[in-house]
This record gives sequence, structure tokens and C-alpha cells, in this order.
Amino acid sequence: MSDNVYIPKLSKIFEIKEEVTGARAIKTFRTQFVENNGFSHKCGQCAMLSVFGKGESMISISSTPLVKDYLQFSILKTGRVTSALHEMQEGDVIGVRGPYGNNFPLEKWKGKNLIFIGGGIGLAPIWSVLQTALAKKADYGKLSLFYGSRTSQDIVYKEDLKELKNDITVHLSIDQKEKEWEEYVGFVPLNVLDKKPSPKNAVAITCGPPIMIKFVIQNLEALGFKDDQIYTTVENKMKCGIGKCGRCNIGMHYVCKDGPVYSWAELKKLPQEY
Amino acid sequence: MAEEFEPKIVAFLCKWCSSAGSDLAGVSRMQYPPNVVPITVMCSGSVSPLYILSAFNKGADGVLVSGCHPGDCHYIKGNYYARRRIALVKELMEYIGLEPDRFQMSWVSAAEGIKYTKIIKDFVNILKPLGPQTNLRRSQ
Amino acid sequence: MKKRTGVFVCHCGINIAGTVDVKKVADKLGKHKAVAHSEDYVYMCSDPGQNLITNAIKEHKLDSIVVSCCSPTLHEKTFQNAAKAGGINEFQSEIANIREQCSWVHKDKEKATIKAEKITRSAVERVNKNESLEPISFPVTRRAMVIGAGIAGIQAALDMANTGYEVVLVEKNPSIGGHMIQLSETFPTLDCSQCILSPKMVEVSKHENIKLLTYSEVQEISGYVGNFNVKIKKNPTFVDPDKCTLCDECTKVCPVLTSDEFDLGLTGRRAIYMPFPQAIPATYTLDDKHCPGLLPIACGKCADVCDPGAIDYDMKPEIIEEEVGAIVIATGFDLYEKEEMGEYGSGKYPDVLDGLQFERLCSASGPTQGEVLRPSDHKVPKEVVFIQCSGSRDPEQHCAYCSKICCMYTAKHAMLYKHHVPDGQAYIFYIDIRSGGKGYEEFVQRAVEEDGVVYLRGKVSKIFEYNGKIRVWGVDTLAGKDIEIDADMVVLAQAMRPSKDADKLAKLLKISIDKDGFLQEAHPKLRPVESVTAGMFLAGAAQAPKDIPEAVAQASGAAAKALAILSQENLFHSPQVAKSIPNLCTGCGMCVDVCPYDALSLKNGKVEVNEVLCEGCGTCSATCLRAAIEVKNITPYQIYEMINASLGG
Amino acid sequence: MVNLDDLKKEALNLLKDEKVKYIIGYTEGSNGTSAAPAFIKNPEDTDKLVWNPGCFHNLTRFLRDEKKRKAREKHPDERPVGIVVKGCDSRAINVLLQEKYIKRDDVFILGVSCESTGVIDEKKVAKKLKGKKAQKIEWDTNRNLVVTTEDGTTKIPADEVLAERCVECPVHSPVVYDIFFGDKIKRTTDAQFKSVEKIENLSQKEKWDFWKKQFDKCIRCYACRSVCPMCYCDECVVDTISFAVTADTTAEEKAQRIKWIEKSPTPSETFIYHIIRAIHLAGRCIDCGECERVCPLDIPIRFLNKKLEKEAKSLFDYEVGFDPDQLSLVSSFKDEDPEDFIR
Amino acid sequence: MEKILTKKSFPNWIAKLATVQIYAPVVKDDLWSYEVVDAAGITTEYTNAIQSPKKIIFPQRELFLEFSHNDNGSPEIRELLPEDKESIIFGIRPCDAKGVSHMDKVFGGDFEDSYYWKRRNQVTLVGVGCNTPPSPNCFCTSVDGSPFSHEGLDVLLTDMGDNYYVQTFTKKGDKLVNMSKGLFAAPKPKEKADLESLHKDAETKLPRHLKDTKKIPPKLKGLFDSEIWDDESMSCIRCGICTYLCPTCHCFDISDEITSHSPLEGKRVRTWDNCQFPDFTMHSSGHNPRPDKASRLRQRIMHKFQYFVEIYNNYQCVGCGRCISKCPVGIDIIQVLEKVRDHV
Repeated sequence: MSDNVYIPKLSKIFEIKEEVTGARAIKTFRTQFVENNGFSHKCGQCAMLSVFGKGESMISISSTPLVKDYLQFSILKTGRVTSALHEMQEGDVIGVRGPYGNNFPLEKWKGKNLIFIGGGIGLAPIWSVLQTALAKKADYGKLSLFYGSRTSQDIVYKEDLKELKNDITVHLSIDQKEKEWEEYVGFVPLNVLDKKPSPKNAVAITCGPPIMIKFVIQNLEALGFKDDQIYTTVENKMKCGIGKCGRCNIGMHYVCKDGPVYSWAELKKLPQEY
Repeated sequence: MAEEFEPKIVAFLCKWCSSAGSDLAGVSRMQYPPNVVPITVMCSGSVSPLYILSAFNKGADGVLVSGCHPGDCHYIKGNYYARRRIALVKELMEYIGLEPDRFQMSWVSAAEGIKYTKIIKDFVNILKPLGPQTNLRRSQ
Repeated sequence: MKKRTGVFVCHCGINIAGTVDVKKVADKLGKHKAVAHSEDYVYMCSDPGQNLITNAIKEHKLDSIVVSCCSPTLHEKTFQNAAKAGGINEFQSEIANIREQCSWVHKDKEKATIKAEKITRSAVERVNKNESLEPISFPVTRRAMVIGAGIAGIQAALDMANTGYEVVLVEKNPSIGGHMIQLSETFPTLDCSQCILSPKMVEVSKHENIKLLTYSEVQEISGYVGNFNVKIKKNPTFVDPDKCTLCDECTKVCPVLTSDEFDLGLTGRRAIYMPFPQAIPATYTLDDKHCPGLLPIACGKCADVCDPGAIDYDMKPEIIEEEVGAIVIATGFDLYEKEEMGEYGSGKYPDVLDGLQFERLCSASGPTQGEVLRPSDHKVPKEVVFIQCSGSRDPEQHCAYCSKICCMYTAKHAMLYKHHVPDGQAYIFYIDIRSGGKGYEEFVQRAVEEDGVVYLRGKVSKIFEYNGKIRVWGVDTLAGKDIEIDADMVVLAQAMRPSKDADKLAKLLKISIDKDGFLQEAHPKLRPVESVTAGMFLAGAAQAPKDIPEAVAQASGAAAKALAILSQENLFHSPQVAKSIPNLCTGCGMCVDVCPYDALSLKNGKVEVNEVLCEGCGTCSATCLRAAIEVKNITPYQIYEMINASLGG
Repeated sequence: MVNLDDLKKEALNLLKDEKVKYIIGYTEGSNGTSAAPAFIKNPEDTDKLVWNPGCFHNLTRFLRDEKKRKAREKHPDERPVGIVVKGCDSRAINVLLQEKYIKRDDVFILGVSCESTGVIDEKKVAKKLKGKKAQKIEWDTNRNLVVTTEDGTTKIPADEVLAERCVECPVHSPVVYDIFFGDKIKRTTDAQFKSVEKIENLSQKEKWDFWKKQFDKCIRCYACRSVCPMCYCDECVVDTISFAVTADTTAEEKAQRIKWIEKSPTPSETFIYHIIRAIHLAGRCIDCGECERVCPLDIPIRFLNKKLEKEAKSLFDYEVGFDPDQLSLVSSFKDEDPEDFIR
Repeated sequence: MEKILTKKSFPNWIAKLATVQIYAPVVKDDLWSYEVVDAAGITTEYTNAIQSPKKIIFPQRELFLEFSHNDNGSPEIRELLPEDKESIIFGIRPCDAKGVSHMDKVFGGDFEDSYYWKRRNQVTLVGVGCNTPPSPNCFCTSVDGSPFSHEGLDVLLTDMGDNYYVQTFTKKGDKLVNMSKGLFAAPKPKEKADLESLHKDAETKLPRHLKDTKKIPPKLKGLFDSEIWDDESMSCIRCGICTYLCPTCHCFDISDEITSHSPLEGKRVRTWDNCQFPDFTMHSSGHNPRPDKASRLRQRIMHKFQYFVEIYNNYQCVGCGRCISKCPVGIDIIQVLEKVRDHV
């Protein structure tokens, strides 16, 4: 069944971490293929995860391609499949097919300052590229991260972020005031405006809820970033992952195949159907 | 020798009469075939046609809905609504060519252990010669 | 969220384990994805069994349990408590009935085991989607209402008022007292009915906790147990009782004469009248149906003679709203109309009386001051025929039921007649004599032995006027011969019927009535004083024919039940009630139509559930075409999963 | 006879006087026999209105769109929508009123009488025309369909081309309206359930074979559901995903959405879809026959609804769409409802 | 190659072909549909089938894989490919065949669709050209097609009266002719000339026309936010007829169908889906990029006449007219496109 693109490869969940609990629960899963195969992904790509009996869901791969022995997915519980994933336990087997989509042009960014701007679960796709860039720190200029969530409880990768602060500048934010929160309070776009990252020799990569992306881009533009200095990801409902089932298209682009990574310059040319 | 066909029956029993009636059959140690799996619902009036169709869809060979006798409903009138709704379902199923015997409704009071036993026995006997229900069963 | 369910399979000695391989059931279920722990035990309901569950909950961090055992009617509560003891919500416990519905009814161990697995799996699926719920608590309006102020209503009102709770007593007639105040003497002691009732009536009128609303009728009711809102229409009496001095001048000038209800037409009364001398409230009432005209004032004589100016023609009906927590309904009875009895002359003959009329004739305060005289010619009747079961026990033509008290009061009537007319002869036609009750049988014997009443077993086929007498044709079935008696008077022991308009009231109160129109008790044996609607209780002959002691006993019972509500600050209600899903609801209102408890209503085009009224029957959910309403913890999704589990391998 | 000019004039006045938001009516279709729904906003467009034997669409279906549109508007225009209805369609209005889906003030009803005819069955007409294309169709006064083709005109007796629903129709003219067009002709049918009886008389196996053959054709395009004025639910119970989702809908609620049937056009799923559809329309279907007309595979879906209409009448003495105040079929009962099927 | 087959010999040829499964149009209750037939059931005289033969190569329901839980509750899966079975679609109309060639593009490319190609590779398409238009709404010539287009076909038959003019375009097609070499004769020049004029003549008979189709794709680019879509979609009832009957629409859904819950057993299946259903693009959050009828009609038109053109340089419409004939409310794609074309 090797070359059938629709057949997922069985994959064992060997580690589950509860990132966020409650109504907007997020869990991070690490999976290993039951049988070795040539799966190899690039930063920003996604994979189609299967819970048999429930269906499939497209999830971005949050581990860096440099790590070869597992894949990491951080999943927000939203519907049938993600709920089923959240019910999984370590040792359970799911299906994985992919990788799908384009990727962040890390090669092109060499020598530049990278500003990552994430909100909520949007840190997951950023994480892959951030970790990769960090591993090859010498290739890039200054790395920095803006990350915000609704409350301090909703922050993902809490410990990793703490560690990350040793390596790069991290600007955290939450939407509303909380006790014992010493960092920025307010929406991510405002935090960006507040810290005024310089557009000079820089690329901004932003992922998160559509409304956040909209304002982040507005504010980046205000700070002088050009359209081709801003990258983001787009999400649409997907079923096949390979540009055939016909629902994720934005104009002639199939997000699953031609996306999810777009520079603002490219995205601007497409109709607003996402 | 091929094993005898054992029909699978789902029985929606109202909590106050029919489930109690089947309890009485148990207390009285009456014997009936184990083909029926009871699902106790609050009232026969709460049995949606979807439940019946879903049971057939998932492989039931027969479905029984049983409630309190008219006038005895714990909830005053739920069984009257059930009666009307299920009459329509039954008419339609027959009209569409499904074997009408596969779907039954009964009134079983809490005192009617004997009646419950008889209903199940008869139901199994009716279903056996009909063989497996395939018309509405999700299979391939 | 996925649960960690514990499955506990009970052997019930060999009751289950004899037919079901309980270990296998526990093993199989142990493999279910949601089951974190499973085990079997010989008696789960025993103390060690319950402890085992409680400990397992703690040890395995269970958040829900399924106990496969006997019928939930037996031990549902037991295991809910075990769950609570283990620190989880009681609604996270489900019973899989593998005894009554499995092990006891099957012999084939293999098949019974498979069935037990399915039943248990189905319960696991259900508990997996159970919500943790807390009983719904709501405050109680700590006062009561009694509807009907006959002996039952009076008794219930006094019982409750005496414990310190306020009672609103509503009576549709101008005076309280009901039928009992019309009686002359009561069986079997022959004590004077008015003498024993009047003090109670007075007590009602004087009681600081009783708010008396006579000449009043319930118009509308809303709310639910603990919190009823009742709208009562108080009809105008046109007489201010505070000003009235009871001088009786008004009746003297009133030009209208109409038949007197209290004396059942044996006498007349004026349009302005006092129902009877002991009436409570002691005041006059102007009957606007018979008064020649209030608007415009056509007569006005009564007001002219009323010195204190108590008569007010402008009085209007008044709507009074009362908040109460419990309601006792004691609307009593009426006699089956003589007019219905074609075989007995359809009420044509003035000397054919019904039981109550005869009571009035015997009463010292009655139309004849206690002398038994024929209404037609005021002569003393020398031969009187009493006919029992007139209208009762006759399913073909009249009432199917036995009116219960007629045997006794007919014996009493015959006895009283003999006491008034010692040389007269009393005949009683009877089918059976039913004299169960303390001193009752002896009473009947006394009538025969001491007063020489002639009991004739048989039915009367016809009565008709003949030569100024009333000829009675009957059969004595014991002697096997036809009987013909030319009587001076015939007294019919008419059947008891629910009082007129009781059905309308029942509809208003949303309580059910039985096939004969009597109010339906919640359970014929175990809940005889409760109605099917929580917070409403039944007393007296409104529920079924009964005599005075029974009516009083039931009234006290109903009062006690009502007090059980009033004595609490808060009531609790099962939280397993309907829940609407507003974004699916289109507001068609079909669920509202089918709800037997009026728990649903439409607000802004969406259904809303009154959780206190909802009993969780789920008829709404099956009626809804859009799955926009469901009952908590037995949702369509749960049923769907249970169907799947029931049909699994 | 319905005077089209009257209809146009009334429509014009309604729009000119701004009494209605717009008018849902019929206009010329592109294929000669069928009219097409028209949404007329401008007074000058009222001239496009038509009334002919090809006006089979039940326009009340579009009240659903109107309701949704209105719900989205911040400051909705509260004026009614003008709507052209036939007898059957008017009963749909009554059912929508009964189910409180619309208010009487939401619609200004232009009721047109079908008088002694009704609407055509396009397939029957096409057969008669043997491939010729109709340019114009109309009824004459003698119950004939007058068809104009490039070869001239032909007359076809109404009974040969009337849609079956019209043959079995008990009303023929609107039962609720604001303005009535045409003549109120009292007409009864002795064959209200003839199509149903045909199937009822089959043996059980023949019935199954009949329906199996029909449903095997089903491609689950859901046109039958989409065209039905009663299938106005935001979310159909047989849909596999929920789209009545709000920001407050939890993941659990979405995950617990029951998949009663699958999308696959396999016999079990297709049968259950059609059974549920019929059951959900019991006591609600007013037999406009649109489900059957629109079915691209000619599945006689109407026979299902008609069966339940028949049973509602014979078992429960229930008739649909005449009284907006009556209780629904399944939200009411009578003590004497039949129960001979119950043990 | 080009050959002549007499009508007399036609049954003999068909009998030869019938060694493999043949799908051909058959009429049931007045509806033409492509079904498995035996040799005797084949005709070349038929109007357009309600459904194009796309359902044979791209069935409405395709089994992808089978899944089950083993005793430990772990999933096991098994690929389910279409069976090995050669077949012929006999009598496919040139427009429908062109539709298949469009689908080939979609299901090919970077990710080859195993299921599609397994079926596609095993089927030979034998077309019958349209001397007279098989539907009153044919407009193939307006979308770069013709009644005798051979795009996608292996063989094309033209009815010449007493004979069939047989053209083959692929090896698969050659094979069919070579199976019964003796039945075929080489065409004479006159026959060649007749064929040409017949083809030309047929093109003039088209009942419907859309002029200046080329202007449409560039025009559409500027019409994304146009009110055209609102106006034209007013009467749309959001059913799936236009897309399900379309020989080029290929959208699908993938879902898991459970046949047993305990132990878990089921199949992952592909079913047709379509862009006119409201849930098609809805995110699980409830957000829908195409929330209304207007945006869905726009997607249908733009996909066919802009996006597809941009990707594959073809209209994704073959002019079969099915969507026009069967639209319950008379939405006419030609009229819509004319409005687009003439929009100012």
C-alpha cells in the first residue's frame, strides 16, 4: 500500500502533555511511526492525523525537521476528531499521512532577523521553524518571539518558553490583567506595536487566530514592514490534503497543497475566502 | 450444522411500567430467550423514530418499544404521543416494504411480567424464520 | 473528556453468578477504553461491597462507576451513595441490571454472559456521557391554600393553620360548611351534624392564620410546587359584612322569592339572604342572578331599609392573587341528580326525595323544623320506601362505582324516620349491605332490630304516582317474588359524584381526573392523598366517595403532606431535566404542546425549560424535529451509544 | 380566469407604495415550459411577472432565505414580503404559521387560484412534444394546455399533462391570502390518495423492490430537502456535521453530534434518509410535490409523504395546512387514537 | 487509426468487446443511465444520460480502507483498492469524455490518486459523436468542445447512416478495433469528406451558445465582490444537482463509516461532496469562508471559468447542459456567464 496517498501510516503516541485544560484544551502529542518510512517534513508543513472511526484532521507539525525520531503535534480540542485525539492515551495508535503543504522559506531568510509572532495555538506552526532557526542560530540574525494568549493558563509550551528566554528575546502577553503577571497585558498586535521591532533586514512570521493576524499585519505595516517581509499561515477546512477534494481553495490556490505558508504579498493577491 | 439464527432485539422499555414489568418477570424467574437487550428510557414518549431506525441500521433484527398502558403513563400522557408517532413509523415502514413484524410496540405494565415474557418469546419466534435484517443494516 | 469508569460486577451470591460468568464480564469490560478498573464481588450491596467501590474510586481515581447487579429500583440509591462516599457525583453512577433482566430469566450461561456484557457496556457508554448534576434547590412560599371548605377542607385548613402556617381557604359558596352542615344527624353515633361542625366553622372564621375567601373561585394558577401563584375571583356579595348588623330587615322587603339551595329546594329564600343561620361568614349575600336588577337599579328596597348602609350595589368582582407553596383540593361531591333517574320518575314527583333533602326534612333547623312531612301536602308519611344504590353500581345506565356511604345513611334515614314517626313503616331496597367501619354493622342491625326497618333485597324497577301515593314496583330476590308498595314518600340514596365543575378546576390545576371524574391520586395505594402534580393534595369526597371520618382522616393526611413542604425552607428537585439547545431551536413550540407539566415555554422564539416543573420524561425530545431539546443524562447521544453497545459483538 | 394584468398591477402598487420589501413571484424561465422564481424589487420589473401552467415552484420555500437574511440585518426592514402562492403553497404558509416560523405580518399573500387545472408535469409535456421545444404554454378555458412551438400550437387535454399532485389536490385555490386572483372554483377530487394506493396494493416484497429500485438511483443531492418549505431547520438531523455552531458551542457538543446516517448512497443510509425525511414531514407536508419534481432521478418521493398524509387523515383525522392554530400532528393525540398494532 | 464499420457488423464487434464488462447507456423509466449491459443492450441512439459516466471512474462512494480494533484495542488498517477488472464505457458522449480528461488532470499531478487511476486505467472510452444534440441545452462548442471532440476518448464512432466511422486515438482504442480486424474496412476518401462535413454540420445544430467565452476568465477576476452573485443566486436552493450531475465536478469528502462499534470495525470512504452545500467549507469553529448562496455560486462559476483555467488552461465545463436542464429553479449557467461577460 506504499504509494497510495490516502493510506495513513500507523503511528504510536508515546508522549502526551497537557498544555491547557478547560474549554480551550490543548494537548501536545509526540508520535512515532510503528514501521519506519521515509516521512520527512519541512518547517510549516502539516500532516493528516487519523483517529479510526472518527475521521481525519489536518494538524501542523510543531517539531523541527531536525528531530528525526518523532513528530510533535499540539492540538486544540475543537471538534469530533480533535476531541477523540484528546481522549487518546500514551501507547494508543493513530494514523498519520503527509507531510502536506509548502513550508517557510528558511533558506531564503538566512542572515535576517526573524521575528516570530504567535497567538494561542498558533505557536505550534511557529515552533517548528523557530526551533530549526535556533538550532542553526549562526545562520540568522537576531531571533525574537512575541507570544500571547487569552490568559496565563492558555499559554502553551510553558516550560519551553521559560528555557527559550535564555536564548532569545521573548515578549509574552495575555489579554487581560491577572495577578502575578509581570509581562505585557493586551492583545498581541498591541504588544508588537509596543515593542516596535525594526523592519530592517527582518522577516516577521505570524500565526494565530485570523483576527490577530489581521491586526498584527496592520501594525507591522505601520512599523514599516514591507509585504514580502511578513509571512503567515492560512487555515481552511481540508479533507484530502492534496489539492483534490476542492474545499480549501482560495482562488486557484489549494491551501493544503499550495499553502499554508504565504507571504503577505502573496496573500494580498488572493480573494478573502479563508 | 449451521448454527440457528439468533435474532438481535433492542427493546426500549419505559422506566415505570415496562422495565418494571420485565423486572417482575425476573423476580418471578420466568424464562425467555436472551436475544433481547433492554434499554430503559424514561417514557415511551421519549423514543424518537431515529432510535428505532438507528437500531436497525446498526444491526438489530427486531426492535420493541414498550410503554405503560393508556392512562397509566407515569408522565400522564407520554405514551399517547408515542402511540401516534409509532403508528406513523410503522405504517411507513410497512409501506416501504420492510417486514412489519420486525418492529413492535406493546403496553406492558409493572404487573405484567408474564405478558413481557410472552412478548419476547413470541417476538423471537417471529424473527427467527425471517432471518437477519439486512434492509436497513449498514454493512458494506 | 474521556472518563475513568469503574465497573463492578455483583455475583449476588449465585443469583447472578449462577447464570452469568461474572469474571468474564468484568474482564471483558476491563478492556473497554473508558474503563479504568473492573472487578467482581459476591455482594456489591453489602457494606464490604460498597466499601470496595468507595475505595476503588479513590485508589483508581475513578470519576464514574457502573454497577452490574440487580434492578436499579432496588439499589440505585445505594450505589449513588457509594459513589458520593468515594467523592464523585451521584449522577456518575449507573446500574446495569443483569439480574432481573438477565440472570434470572435465562439458563444458557454463555448467552446470558454475552447479554450481561452488552447490558453493562451499554451502561458504561451511558455513564461516560453523564454530566455531574446537583439537585435543583428552590425556596418555598410557606403558606398553603385549601380549595373547598366542606368538612375536609375545614379540617385540612385547621390542621395546617394550627401548626403556624398561613392558610388561604377558598370556598365558592357564600358560606363554608359544605354538605355536612346540611345533615341532621350522623351515623353511627347519631350526633347532631351542625353541633359538631359549627364550632369548627367558627374556629376557621376566628383563626388568625386562616384567610377565608368565600363566594370565590380559582381562576388561574401558575408556578410549581413550593411556589404557586393563584388568582382567585371573589364574587361580590354586595353586602359589606363589617357594616351588616344581621338585623334581617333586608330580607323582609325583598320582593324576590327563589328556591333555597341550602334546603335543596324544599323552601324558598329571598334574593338577599343568609344561607343558613350558622353561616360563616355570618353575613348576607345579594344574589345578583335573582335580584331584579342591579344595574340599573330596578328595585333598591333592601338598601333603603339598611340602616348601617351595608348594601353596596357597586361592588365588583375582585381578583385576588395569592402565593402559596402547597394546595389541598377538597372540592367535595354533589349528589347524582334525581332527574337522571328515569326509572324513578326523573324528579317529577315532589314526594320522591334524595338523601340530602331527607336530611333537611329531619333537621331541627330544616324546613319543617325537624318534622318529617311530605313536601306535597305536608302530611306525615306512614310508609316510606328507601332505595339504595340509586345511580350507583349501575355501569350500563348510571355510575359504575359504589358510592360507599349510602348503605349507612339509608339505615340512618330509616332509623331517624322511625324516631320521628314511630308508627310509620320504613322499607329499604338494597343490593348488598356494605357496613364496613367502626360500629357500622351494629348500626345497621339496630335499624332492623330496634326500629323494625324492613330490608328488601332487590332492585326497584319502577315508581310512579298512583292514587295520591307513590307506587313502588320491585323484586325481593331473596323471597323470589314481586313487591308492590304504595308509599307516601320515597327516598333515593343517590350516588355521589364529583362536585360540579370539579373537572374544570382539575384542568386549571393540571391534575388528572379518573374515569368517573373524581380527582386522580398519584398512586392508589401508596400515594392516596397526593395528586400527580407535586405540591397538590387531595382530601375528601373530591377524590372518591367517602364518609365523614374518612374525609377528615384524608384531610389531615393531605395537611400533613402539605406541611412536609411548608416546613422546609427549600425544596429539591431531580436535576435530570430537559435542556434546550438554543441554536437548533426554531421555536415551533411542539415540545411546549406535549409537555405534561407545562415546564416548557417559548421566549423570543426559543424554548425555555422550567427545571423545577420538568420531570424529565423526554417526550419533548422525541417530538422535536431538530434535536433541539434533550433530557440530561439520557440524551439522544447516550441512547445512540447504548444502541451501538447493545448491538455489538 | 386569473388575470395576469391584475396581478402585475397589484404587484406594481405594492412596490410603488412601498408596502412590501419585494415580491417573490414567477417569471419566464429559459426552457419554454418551466417558469422561474423571480424576486422583484423594482416597480418597473413587475412586468416580468408571469402566471402560467409552468409555475410549479412553491415559492414559500424562499421565506426561509428571507428569514435568514433578515436575522443577519442590523436594522431589518420590517415590511412584509409579497409572495405569489397557489392553493397548495398557501397551505405551506399555514404550516409555517402554525410552527411559528413566520408571522402573518411577514408576508403579503398574492393568492392565485388554480381554478379547474393546476400546473403541468414537465415530463409529461415533453413526451407529448416529442423533442419539440415549447415557446409558450397556457390553459384555455376548456381545460386544455395550449402549447406553442415553432410548428404552431397544439392542444393537449389537461388530464394528460397535469402534475399528479394537481390531480390529487383537494384545494385548488389559496386558503390564506391577502388578495385573491382568479375564480374560487369549488372542486373536489375523488382520488386524493390514488398514487399511494397503487403502492399499498403491492405485496411486501414488491414494495421493497419498488422502493429499492427507486432509492438505488438516489445521489443524495438533497434537492428534495432543499426545495421543501418545511425543511427549514438550520441543521438537518441527518447531516453529518453541525453547522448551527456558535462561538459557545463546545468541542464536546460538536464531537457528540450524532451521525445517524452516512453520506454514502448505500441502500441502508439512503432508505433511512428518506424514511426520516418522510416522518419529519408527517403532518407538515402539504403535497406541493416539489420534492418529486426536482428530483433529477425521478424518484417518486411524494408517494412517501402522501402516504403519511393519508394515514394522518385516516388514523387521526388530521389535515395539514388549513388551520394555523391547530396543534401539530405529533404534538397532539386523541384518547381514541388507534392502537390495534400494539400488543 | 480510422476505419469503417457497417451497421450490420456492429453487433459482431460488440459481441467481441463483451468479453470485458461494458457500461452503456440504457433507458429505465425514461431516464438514460450508464449501466453494465450485455452486448444486446447496446445502442447508439440515446439522449444524454442524466448522470455522466464519471460515476464509473469516480464513483459516488469509493472505499479507501478498512479499519478495525484488535483485541488490545489497537487499530489495524487494510487498503481497499478497486478490483482488477477491465471495462469499456461504450457510448460516452464527447463532452463527457472531455470531462474525464479534466478529471485526469485533477487526480493526477503531484499526488496521484490510486483509486481513480486504478479505475481509469482499466477503462476504455468508446465515444459516440452527436449528429444531433442529445440535450436541448448542449453548448459544447462554446467551451472549446465539439459534438465530435475526441479529447479523453480512446475510440470515437460517428454515425454515417449505414456505417459507423470509427476513429481510434490511443493504443487502448486500437486494441478494440484490432480484436475484430476483419469487420473493419479502411475509409474511402468520400467517407472521409462526408465525415468532415457531418462534423461541421453537427456543430451548427447546437441549440445553445455562449459567445466570447474567452472574455469570461479575465472578466471574472474583477468580479469577486460583484453583486452579480447575489442576484443570480437568489433563487438557488442550495441543492447538489448542478455539481453532482456535472461531468467535471470532482469534489469529495472522506469519512469513516462504522459498521460495528464493539469491537470497532468500519471503513474509510470517499463520497462525492459539493461546493453548493453550506457545510462544505465550514470550519469546525463555525466560521465559514463561503457563508452564503452567493459565495457558493461564485465559487462554482469561478472554479470552472477562472481557477481551473489558471491551473490547467481549460474551462472546467464541457457544455453538456445538465446543470441547466435539471436545476430546480432554472438557474442557467449560460445566462449567468453572459451576465459576467457583459458586466460593466
